[in-house]
Amino acid sequence: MDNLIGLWQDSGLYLMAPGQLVMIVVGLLLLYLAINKNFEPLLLVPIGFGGILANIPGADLALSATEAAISSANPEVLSALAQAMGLEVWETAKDIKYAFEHLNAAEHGVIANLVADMGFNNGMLYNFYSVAIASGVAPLVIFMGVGAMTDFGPLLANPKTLFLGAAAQFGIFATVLGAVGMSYLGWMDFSVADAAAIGIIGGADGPTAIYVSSLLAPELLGAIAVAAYSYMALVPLIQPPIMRALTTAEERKIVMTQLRTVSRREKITFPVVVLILVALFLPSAAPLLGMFCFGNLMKECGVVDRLSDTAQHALINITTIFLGLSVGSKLAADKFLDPKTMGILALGIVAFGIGTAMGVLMAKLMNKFSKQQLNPLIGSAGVSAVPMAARVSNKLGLEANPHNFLLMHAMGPNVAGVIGSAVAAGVMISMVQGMGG
Amino acid sequence: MDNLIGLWQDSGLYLMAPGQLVMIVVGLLLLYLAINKNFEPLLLVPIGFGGILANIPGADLALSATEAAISSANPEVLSALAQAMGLEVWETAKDIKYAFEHLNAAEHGVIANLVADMGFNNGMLYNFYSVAIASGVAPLVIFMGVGAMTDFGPLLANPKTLFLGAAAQFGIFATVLGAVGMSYLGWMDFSVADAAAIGIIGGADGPTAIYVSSLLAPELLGAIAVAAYSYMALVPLIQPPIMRALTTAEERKIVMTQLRTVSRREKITFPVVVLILVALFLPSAAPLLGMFCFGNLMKECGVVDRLSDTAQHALINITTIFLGLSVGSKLAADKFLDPKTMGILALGIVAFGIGTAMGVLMAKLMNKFSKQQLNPLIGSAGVSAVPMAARVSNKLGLEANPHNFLLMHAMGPNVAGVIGSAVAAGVMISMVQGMGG
Amino acid sequence: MDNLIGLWQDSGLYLMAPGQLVMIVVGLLLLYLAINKNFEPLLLVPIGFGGILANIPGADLALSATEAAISSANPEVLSALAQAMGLEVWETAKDIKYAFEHLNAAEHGVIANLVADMGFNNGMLYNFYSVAIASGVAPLVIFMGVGAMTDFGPLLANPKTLFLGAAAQFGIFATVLGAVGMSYLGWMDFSVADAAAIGIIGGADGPTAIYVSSLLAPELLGAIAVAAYSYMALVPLIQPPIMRALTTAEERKIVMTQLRTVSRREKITFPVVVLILVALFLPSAAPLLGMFCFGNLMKECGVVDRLSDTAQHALINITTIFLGLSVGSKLAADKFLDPKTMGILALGIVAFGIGTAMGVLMAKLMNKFSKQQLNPLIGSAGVSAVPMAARVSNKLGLEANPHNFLLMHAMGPNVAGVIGSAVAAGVMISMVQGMGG
Amino acid sequence: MQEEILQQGVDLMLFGMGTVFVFLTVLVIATTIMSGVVSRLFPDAVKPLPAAAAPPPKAGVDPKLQAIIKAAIEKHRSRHK
Amino acid sequence: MQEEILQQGVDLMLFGMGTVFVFLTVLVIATTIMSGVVSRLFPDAVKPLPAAAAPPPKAGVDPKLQAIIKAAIEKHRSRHK
Amino acid sequence: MQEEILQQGVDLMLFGMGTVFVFLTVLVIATTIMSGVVSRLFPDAVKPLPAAAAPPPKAGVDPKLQAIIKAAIEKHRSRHK
Ligand code: NA
Ligand code: NA
Ligand code: NA
Repeated sequence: MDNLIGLWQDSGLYLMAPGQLVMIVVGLLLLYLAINKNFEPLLLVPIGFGGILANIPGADLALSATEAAISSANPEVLSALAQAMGLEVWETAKDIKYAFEHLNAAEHGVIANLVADMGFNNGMLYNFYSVAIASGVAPLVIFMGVGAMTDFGPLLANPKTLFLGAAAQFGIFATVLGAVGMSYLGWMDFSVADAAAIGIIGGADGPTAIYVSSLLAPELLGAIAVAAYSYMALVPLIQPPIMRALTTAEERKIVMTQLRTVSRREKITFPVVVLILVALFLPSAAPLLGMFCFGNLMKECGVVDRLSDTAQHALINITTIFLGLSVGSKLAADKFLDPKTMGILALGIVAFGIGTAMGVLMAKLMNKFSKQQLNPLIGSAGVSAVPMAARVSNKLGLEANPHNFLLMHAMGPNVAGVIGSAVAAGVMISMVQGMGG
Repeated sequence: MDNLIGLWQDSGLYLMAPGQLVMIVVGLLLLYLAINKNFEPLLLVPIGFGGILANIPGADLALSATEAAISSANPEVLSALAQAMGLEVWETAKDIKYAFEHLNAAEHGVIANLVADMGFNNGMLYNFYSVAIASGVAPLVIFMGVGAMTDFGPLLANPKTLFLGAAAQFGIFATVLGAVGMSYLGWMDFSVADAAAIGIIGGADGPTAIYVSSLLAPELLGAIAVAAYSYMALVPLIQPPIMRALTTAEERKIVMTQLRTVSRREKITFPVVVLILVALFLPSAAPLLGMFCFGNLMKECGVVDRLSDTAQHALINITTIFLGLSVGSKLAADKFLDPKTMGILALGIVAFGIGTAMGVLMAKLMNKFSKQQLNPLIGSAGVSAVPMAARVSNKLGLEANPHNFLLMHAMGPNVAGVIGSAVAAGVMISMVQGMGG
Repeated sequence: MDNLIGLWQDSGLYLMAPGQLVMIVVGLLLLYLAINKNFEPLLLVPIGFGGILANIPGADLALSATEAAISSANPEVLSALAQAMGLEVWETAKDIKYAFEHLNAAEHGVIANLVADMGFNNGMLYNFYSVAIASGVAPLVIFMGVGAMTDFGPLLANPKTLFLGAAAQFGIFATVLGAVGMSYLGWMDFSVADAAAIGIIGGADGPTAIYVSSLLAPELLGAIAVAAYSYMALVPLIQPPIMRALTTAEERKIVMTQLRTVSRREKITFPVVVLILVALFLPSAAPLLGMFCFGNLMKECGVVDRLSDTAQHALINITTIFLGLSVGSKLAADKFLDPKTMGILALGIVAFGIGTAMGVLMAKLMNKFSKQQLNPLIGSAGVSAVPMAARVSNKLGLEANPHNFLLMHAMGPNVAGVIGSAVAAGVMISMVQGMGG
Repeated sequence: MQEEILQQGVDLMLFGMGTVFVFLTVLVIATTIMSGVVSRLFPDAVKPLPAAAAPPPKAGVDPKLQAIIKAAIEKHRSRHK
Repeated sequence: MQEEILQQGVDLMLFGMGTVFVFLTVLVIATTIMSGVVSRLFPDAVKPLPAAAAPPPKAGVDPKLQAIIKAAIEKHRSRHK
Repeated sequence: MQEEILQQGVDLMLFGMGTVFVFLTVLVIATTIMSGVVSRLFPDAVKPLPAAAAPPPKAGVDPKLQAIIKAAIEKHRSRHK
């Protein structure tokens, strides 16, 4: 009988907190959007599934051994922990958790040994997160794979489109300002590190967003990643109205001259040039842009095709699976069901909007100073969201003029946006760490 | 001259213990069975090879740095260890090993630092085991890949066959009882955790068995894995006599109605349904069934084919290589050459037999209550051993009636058996850990 | 304004040390040689790129958290470190670095906790190096893959060619003697461990060289790996003059009898035989030869093709990417720009030359004692450098006699050289560790 | 002690086997409901997977040609995967 | 504190956006120079990548045959990658 | 010290080179015995690997067709591996 009661008290139905139920529904919603609406399924299927797993009550898959010990709410375990921390007065498990989070690294080690002796283990998703994201490796490896899949030909044929990619990054920084503004007004409690991590959503680049969040605001990572990938999937809905509002029908009809052929040598040299400039001017962007350029060099140099192929297939796929599940581990109810998440979702869409607008406006500005006219519709592709944003430019171009194929022209600012976001990420990480944030 | 003596004293021939020689022969036997008799070669080739490597005298490939320090039998090293452990009286390296195993995690850390300073390193296979199995990741990743290779269509067409998969799990629990019975009678010295880990052999599912053993009885893992895979390979010999004994010729001739077509939407929904039920009722099975359902969802949803493909090929293959070598590291002579191994081998085959019998009997029982008749030969497929057991059902069906194709019908209970074993594994892990085992 | 100054002081141009600039140029040179001259591109592209990344000033990608803290040159950080080490008198960061390197493992742990609390992280390449090379796993996995790509058929058809592979290893040991000689004469400051690691360049086998260096002389690893791969690429230039000088035109014209067909069973049995001999006579070579034979057995046994395929493609490619970047991390200026590197480069080419010569001479010697004549040109293939050296033998053979195809004959000593180097590596690791080196 | 382990074994068996049966029974019910709901609410909304319904080779194609292509791909597959 | 965070946000924006523009401007210049140097010094030294310049199928090949091969490979690819 | 390192180097060379020769000599003997045993006890018991003995393309197949298929697969292979 005791055993039956034990089984019931171990069951999910008995243990389920309302927040966990909500998060399981959120996970199912993400799966629905990914599978039925084709919302960035490569990431949102693992993220959604991982989010459900992270919220299975009693399974503690997303918790470290210490967190599992604290959440066990076993009075003996709690007193042992409190004693080891030198905590004389405490009431609930929450007090102990709070105290634990303020220990230094050496003390964390002591507690980790203690809970290991008591038989607690890290949860599966916690381990995935530690190895894949906390170490920084998974976003970097994905960025390498993206580099190996990127063709810089259109950008090299028309390097000026880099300015469009630069302008669109204003979405990032405007959002940073929005987030600190919310804190200033007392609406939210974002630190400047949080604000920087939220801003990067506007980069429209998944691995960059995850990399920055993991360094500056790990507890917001789940919401930031979900926002970034969801809005990327929504680019075909978010961008067109803004693009139409800021351009005249005449502008949308501008036909661009065909791109010149780019030689293989130029393509090989480009990632090396970027790398050297990073080394000279922007060391803080070295991990992201370094791996990106490495992937691209492997692709273009033509002598390591087997490595390039693996970077584009087996390696990026394996990493994506674990990255997605790991992000899902940050969808635990206590972290995601927070007013901050609403703030992040609101700021994220504003970031996309501003980035889109600035890209279009920059194209119009450049037309004032140059004879070679740009169709301003390609400016919106500067936000990245490769290749979705370029496709949106192409679609609107065809609507305005059925013979106007903008796809290749828009690929230039599109990949420029990837570089731009990585630069922005490097600057922000460096500055925020300098601010003691 | 000293050098020559040193080389001779370092050589395998000088250092070889009889147990190691026996285990090398066991490893060669496993390779022979795998290569010439096609006994589950994907696992038994790496396991057999790893077993040989683990028993190379003086190479210490399966030992941790501390175990290597102890087995070096260097008096200075041993005294330093004894002193660090506060051991005042000791005679042999064995005493020190015994004392070491009873230290807590913090003390283990101290000793690890000490032996690192003395220049000892973890052996290659020990590292593989730590990363692949002790962390739990390898069996789970393989289970994900198996999920991505499983077609639940036949099960969905005839969900009642889940009962056959349930019944066959009785093999697991009867074996648990057998193992504790052996302890009760004083024949063996199995703890209840050992008994649970041994029972899972009856699940006829490799990664599940390895996962459970790694948690409940790591020192028995080698014997349990070898038993599980060997008996799976022997299914075509073990099952037919039992199946024939428990069925009449008439029963074996029963022709089953053709399975209905299952829609894609049903196949997509099924893993999500299983996941939700796990979340509600059986959190302890969440790691195994979660990863299994995740793999299956990736396969069926149709929008992440590149991830599903990697899960079925590169990722599962890489994991299998390291899992196999890691299991081999547990074939060290001092762990495998133990009366317990004989007990495990004996109990394992009983487990397979009982599981087979219960599956068949359950099918006969269900026929008593239902108009839609089942051919009892498909009951034996409930033990899992996918797809071998289903093929055995098909073969015996054809013997009885040359027009009776049972293969697809048997795939239902076959995959049901996988779910059933994972459920059993979850329950046992949860209960045994609750018993303080 | 402060911010602008801060950005400038953070930029690469401001921080760049002359040594870093030189190393970036060296990295670019390696990329040039790899891409334009086809110098072992699979390794030298990642190594060259990693070398550039490692020398980006201020990015600290190749430094551990502690090294990053020390190189930050922040006075507060330095005093905290000095205090934690109990260092009462110190002047520069260099003193602290020196003191740190002489701490024991437990003290390293204390310092690691301290710098973690101060917010320092390990660099990306440092992490890659720790996981891939310091653990030993990457060279071993590559060796497994090489095993899975090796055909021992030609060797089995003519086992005597193993002697050629043995003789060519004299290049290794002559170089060891050269290196200790340099130390004896006071030209260089190589320890005996350094000498052994340098000698292994003469093995002409990349993963073996990296494996030995990582164990015996990690700080020389960068130079040793670069020398090994560069000279392997230069085999078509280094070997022919030596081969011509040591052979007469008549000898070069010797036509060898066609190789017999080797049965599948022999090919399956061979790696097992090697494994058993290693177990009996040479445990110290067990990791390298064990993994090599495991790869070869997977290839030949025919029942685990999916594992063999993964070992030859996805797994070896993934490992190569990280191995290359990790080796690059050892091209940091302070380690590479050292007179020792010149010594290593000089000794390395001597090693190749002596190995080549000894292989050729051994073939001539064997011809004196045997009726079955060997073309001495195949002796040079004994240095390994698979399959380049065998192709060189073939080319010179065709020059001497247009109907003399030596390629398959030279593959025997070529793969024998791989085994020979692995044996030499095992002996040296074991002996040097015994010397307390 | 000896008695206890026996008791624990019996407990494991009873509760373990019970859980397996209860869970799989619930799964039978849930699956049946799910299949009913799906086939009523979304009948043929989604076509079967392309892979599952690969179109049969067009009639009229030279069978020898087909055999060659198949063999070539088989060979390719056996080498590359 | 409240003021400080606002100030920090403004700083981030100004220096961040500035760095992005400066860096990408430098990149435009460097790329333009690089393209000029490469096309002047090494004109067509290296042929375009084989993959990029896959020879068009020889004329005269039966189009039906081509279609079949393409379909076979498509199918193969969809299964194996 | 200086003397010692020279001595150690000589030791490494002598014992190292010796071990390499002894081990490879043992391997020559063992391999020869193994080949003898295998070819006497199990002559042709196992056929050569299918991959090694891939059947030559059937005679009578249009060579142009073969070339096309080969090219298609080459191209496929170069992209996918
Ligand atoms: Na972007
Ligand atoms: Na089962
Ligand atoms: Na060699």
